[in-house]
Amino acid sequence: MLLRYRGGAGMLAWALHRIAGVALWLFILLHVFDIWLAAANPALYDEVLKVYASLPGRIGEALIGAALLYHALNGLRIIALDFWPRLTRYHLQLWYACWIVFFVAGIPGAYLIVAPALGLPGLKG
Amino acid sequence: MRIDTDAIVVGAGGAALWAALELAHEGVQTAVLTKLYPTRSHTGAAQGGVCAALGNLEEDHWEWHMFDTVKGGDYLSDQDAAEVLAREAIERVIELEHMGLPFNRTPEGKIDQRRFGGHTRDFGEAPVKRACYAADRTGHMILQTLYQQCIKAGVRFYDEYHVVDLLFEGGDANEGGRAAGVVAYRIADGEIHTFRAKAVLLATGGYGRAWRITSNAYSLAGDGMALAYRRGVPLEDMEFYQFHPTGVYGIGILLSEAARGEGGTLLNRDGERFMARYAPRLMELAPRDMVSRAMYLEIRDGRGIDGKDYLFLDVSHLGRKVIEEKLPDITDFARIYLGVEPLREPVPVQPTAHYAMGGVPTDLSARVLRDETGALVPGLYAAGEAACVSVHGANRLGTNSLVDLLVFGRRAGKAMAEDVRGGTLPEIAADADEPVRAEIEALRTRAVGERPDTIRAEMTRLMDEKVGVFRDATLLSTAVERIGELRERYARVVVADRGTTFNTDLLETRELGYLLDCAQATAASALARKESRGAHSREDYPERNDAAWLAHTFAFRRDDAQPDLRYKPVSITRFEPKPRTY
Amino acid sequence: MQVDLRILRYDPERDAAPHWESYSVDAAPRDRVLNLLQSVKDLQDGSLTFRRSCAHGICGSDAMLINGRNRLACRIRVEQLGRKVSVAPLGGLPVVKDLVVEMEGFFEKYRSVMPFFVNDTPTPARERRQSAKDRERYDDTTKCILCAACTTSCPSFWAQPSYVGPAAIVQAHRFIFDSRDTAAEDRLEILADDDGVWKCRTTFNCVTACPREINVTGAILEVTRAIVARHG
Amino acid sequence: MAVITRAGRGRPRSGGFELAVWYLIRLSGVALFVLALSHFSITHFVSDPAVQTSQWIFGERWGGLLWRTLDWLMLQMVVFHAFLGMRTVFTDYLRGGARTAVLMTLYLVAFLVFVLGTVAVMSMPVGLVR
Ligand SMILES: Cc1cc2nc3c(=O)[nH]c(=O)nc-3n(C[C@H](O)[C@H](O)[C@H](O)COP(=O)(O)OP(=O)(O)OC[C@H]3O[C@@H](n4cnc5c(N)ncnc54)[C@H](O)[C@@H]3O)c2cc1C
Ligand code: HEM
Ligand code: SF4
Ligand code: F3S
Ligand code: FES
Repeated sequence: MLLRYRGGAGMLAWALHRIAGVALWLFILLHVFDIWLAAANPALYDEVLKVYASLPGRIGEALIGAALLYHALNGLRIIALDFWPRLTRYHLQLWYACWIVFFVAGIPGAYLIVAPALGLPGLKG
Repeated sequence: MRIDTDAIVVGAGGAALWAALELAHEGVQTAVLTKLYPTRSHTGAAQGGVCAALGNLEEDHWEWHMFDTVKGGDYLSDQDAAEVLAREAIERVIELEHMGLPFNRTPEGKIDQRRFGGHTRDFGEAPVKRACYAADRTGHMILQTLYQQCIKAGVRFYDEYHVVDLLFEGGDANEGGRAAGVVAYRIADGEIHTFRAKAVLLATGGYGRAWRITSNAYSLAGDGMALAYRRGVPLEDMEFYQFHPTGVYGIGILLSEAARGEGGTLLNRDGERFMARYAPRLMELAPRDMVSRAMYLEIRDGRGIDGKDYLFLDVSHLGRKVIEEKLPDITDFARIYLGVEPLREPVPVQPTAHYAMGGVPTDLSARVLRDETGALVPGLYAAGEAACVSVHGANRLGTNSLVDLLVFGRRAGKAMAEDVRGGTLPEIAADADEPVRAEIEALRTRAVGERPDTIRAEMTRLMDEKVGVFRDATLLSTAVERIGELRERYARVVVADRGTTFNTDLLETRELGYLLDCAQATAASALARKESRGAHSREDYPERNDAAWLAHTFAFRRDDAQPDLRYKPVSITRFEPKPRTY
Repeated sequence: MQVDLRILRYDPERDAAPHWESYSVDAAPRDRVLNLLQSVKDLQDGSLTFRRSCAHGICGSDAMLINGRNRLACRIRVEQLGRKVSVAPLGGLPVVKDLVVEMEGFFEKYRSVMPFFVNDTPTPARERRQSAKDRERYDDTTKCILCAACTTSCPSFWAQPSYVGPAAIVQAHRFIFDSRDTAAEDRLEILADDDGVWKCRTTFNCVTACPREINVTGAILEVTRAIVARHG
Repeated sequence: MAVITRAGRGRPRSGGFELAVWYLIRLSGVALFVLALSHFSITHFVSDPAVQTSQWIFGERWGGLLWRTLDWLMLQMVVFHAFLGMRTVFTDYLRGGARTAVLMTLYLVAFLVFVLGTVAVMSMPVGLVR
């Protein structure tokens, strides 16, 4: 159905929100487990950490960050619409605003996350 | 399947719904049958307003409204009916407001009113604000409000049941029979149902689809009129068919008179407000027949835009606020269907087939008349555009159709409720549905023949050209003859869809049959009437002739011949016929 | 110009499943999709089935999925779509035949929200007064023609057919915010149901689909807010 | 017996549960906006994953009660928010028995995550050193 229907930006916003939400949920399952591991089996945890710190791991984290950022911004947009229905007239503008913030904050953020694995200068050198 | 009930309402437009509501309030078990979902009925297309002498903005009296109706109808209106209409309009509009209808409001919070063609103060002195309205969606609001109230009252609806025959006890209507029920074809699966009842109301709307350029919905095929006509009920005043001045050029979609009511003007190729030459006092707000004729003459004299067959409706000077607040839908039509921006440019318009003044003859309680003497068909009722009371006479005023639905729809419901009390259900044979079943089967299974579309195309072109705004003996006799031929060809028509599931091909072909019946009655009645009155303008008889023709036409169907025409005197109570000037 | 028209056809008496058929139709740029369908029906295949009545966007009969969006066939011009036009029945409702879908479920939901005016106080002799401002409050939602374009464009409805859907909420909105009506509480309670407003995910497909340009999502959220406010 | 409304149908079943869910998702969403984004920023921009050994976590990150409390709060919010969110997603796409089964599992997992996370936050003494 989703493929047959040419929804507008609103539908895309929702679909991405949902995909990001599910991705975040999966990540959180993982994340809670690994933190528990840190306490239960610190040695094993430190092994796992190497995966996180590797290049693919960092790219994955950047993606999770992107999902979180998009979901959080769009989530605020939805909440704003919920409490001020008049804003529905400007829902597209609000969505574009989300993207502006997303890229302004996201691009440097992604760089900072990935940089260390490529030996590029980052926050911690 | 066979269903017994007390009352049947055929149709679910404004007239039908008000009747159904009245019946529900009276506790009468009622079945409402409609071939469309109720909210799809064409009442929803009415834009401009519904007139009632509320006097919310300026002095007004029902007598003035009555006078305008009679004069607008070129003195063919039955004046007792016009009086009922004008008096009860006030109560009905207030009642609609009590049902929640969202009328536009005056600054004091009263129902707002505006001007409309032919509605005047002091018996014709100057335009008066009488049309109550809800933006330009008045019909939509009326239809929705009545349907909503029917849901509230628990009315039984049979949606998408196409009524294909009327049943009588003791012979057809002309043989003195009593209405006994209807046969309906369930569109979803082609099943035939027989409904039996003590009273049957026909409120199936008009037959504007007999013309090519028309404001009417595809579904307006004169079903009720034709079905009654086939069962021996006469059709009254069919020659009086209204052409609305402002149809969207080339398509016929209506641009409401409200546009002119708010101050819109009509212009010819020279940019001249030509109505000044035809109706100096009311100008664009003269009754529709006069405006349509004026437009036709302008076009014929080569003053159409670019010499073509259309003129301009200009609202651009009214300003964005008026246009967007009071005329939103019609502006939208101009944009969508013509790509014209009415805020800046004039809109191309041409007269469009619009409204049947004639129809199934009834008395003031919506009871159907058997003939010109006033004898009744027991148990049969008609209301709305399908009926002819006759309030509109030779030409209906704008907004008066909606008033007609409200006033006479309610009266029909009241009278039916009275009628069914105590009475017994009529007897109908177990195979009463056989004739129409056979007709439908024959149509469904016929192997070779002509497709309906060519016949439909020829009929609509014929009606446009020969039974239009101006008529004469040559045009009309050709029309009568050609319609006869088309009817013969129709007897051999084939459909492409032979299934039972949602077979629109079959039903639309049946509708073509109804249209041909109505078209024939129209052309034959028009050919016989040798005068010009209201919407019926004969170039060979340009004058109104009260001495010979102040009478209603009754057309009786005959199987393979032209209808039999008889005449009934007009009821005149208050206003003696006078020349009609505006 | 020649238009390449694809129609998703289905006749339960003949076909096992819906399938696309192509037609080449001669059209003028200002023709509407309804004209294309009518032309196929008249000249190519009389069995093509679709609902239509008014032909100018006020009866709500001919909402369908046109080039991937719900629209009224009588309101969308060929020139707005280009030479390739595809037409399918509304999504999320059972298909009866070709472009005709079963509407009963849709109307049942409509009826479930008390879509009628209620005021049992004694009626005055004249009209009840209402200020122009109060009248304006619910103007937008009085325009609805029950075409179902919104409900059948809603991903939430596709996923959960029990969702009462935008059209029904629009109809409830029309009364909830009418200053003359007295049954707003009942409607809010109905719409606070599991299948009520909560299922709206603000996807705005309903707004883009609505041929009457009603701010459907706005109306839904106004109702939601009223429900939330009602519970303190 | 269901009370029939004037619409001719039973009064709605909902005991305000969906309303509560609606509210919780939004409130926890706002809370998460602050908590989750700051959490993410700290782990990636103030610090770096490469140095976040278990040592570091229990020594520095959770060295003080404040951070433990905040992260535990976030855990609660996430449990509410993400699991209610996933409940919506699953109810959208699953029917009948499968839906019930998956939802039950979901709630169970939510509980486990809560316990696991809480254990992790609580059980390690401040400044644990091996
Ligand atoms: C574009 C337009 C604008 C108008 N504007 C105005 C205006 O501003 N003011 C005014 O007063 N008038 C106006 N009119 C005229 C007025 O709207 C109509 O005359 C009036 O609405 C007719 O109502 P009705 O109840 O008779 O029938 P309709 O509303 O036409 O309803 C007919 C009903 O009959 C049913 N039906 C038909 N055949 C069958 C069958 N065989 N079996 C079962 N059911 C059947 C249909 O399903 C439908 O429910 C306008 C008309 C048009 C076309
Ligand atoms: C940190 C991790 C987060 C996770 C795992 C998460 C997960 C989810 C999930 C699975 C959904 C359901 C999606 C759907 O119904 O389609 C959801 C919905 C939602 N989320 Fe989040 N979310 C997180 C953070 C946030 C944040 C920071 C905000 C806002 C500021 C937010 C706001 C929302 C809102 C408003 C909804 C409801 C959407 C709707 O009903 O249409 N979420 N979330
Ligand atoms: S809200 Fe709009 S799209 Fe939905 S049914 Fe009403 S008119 Fe159609
Ligand atoms: S498309 Fe559906 S999700 Fe809400 S905004 Fe419209 S009802
Ligand atoms: S045919 Fe009436 S809305 Fe399109």
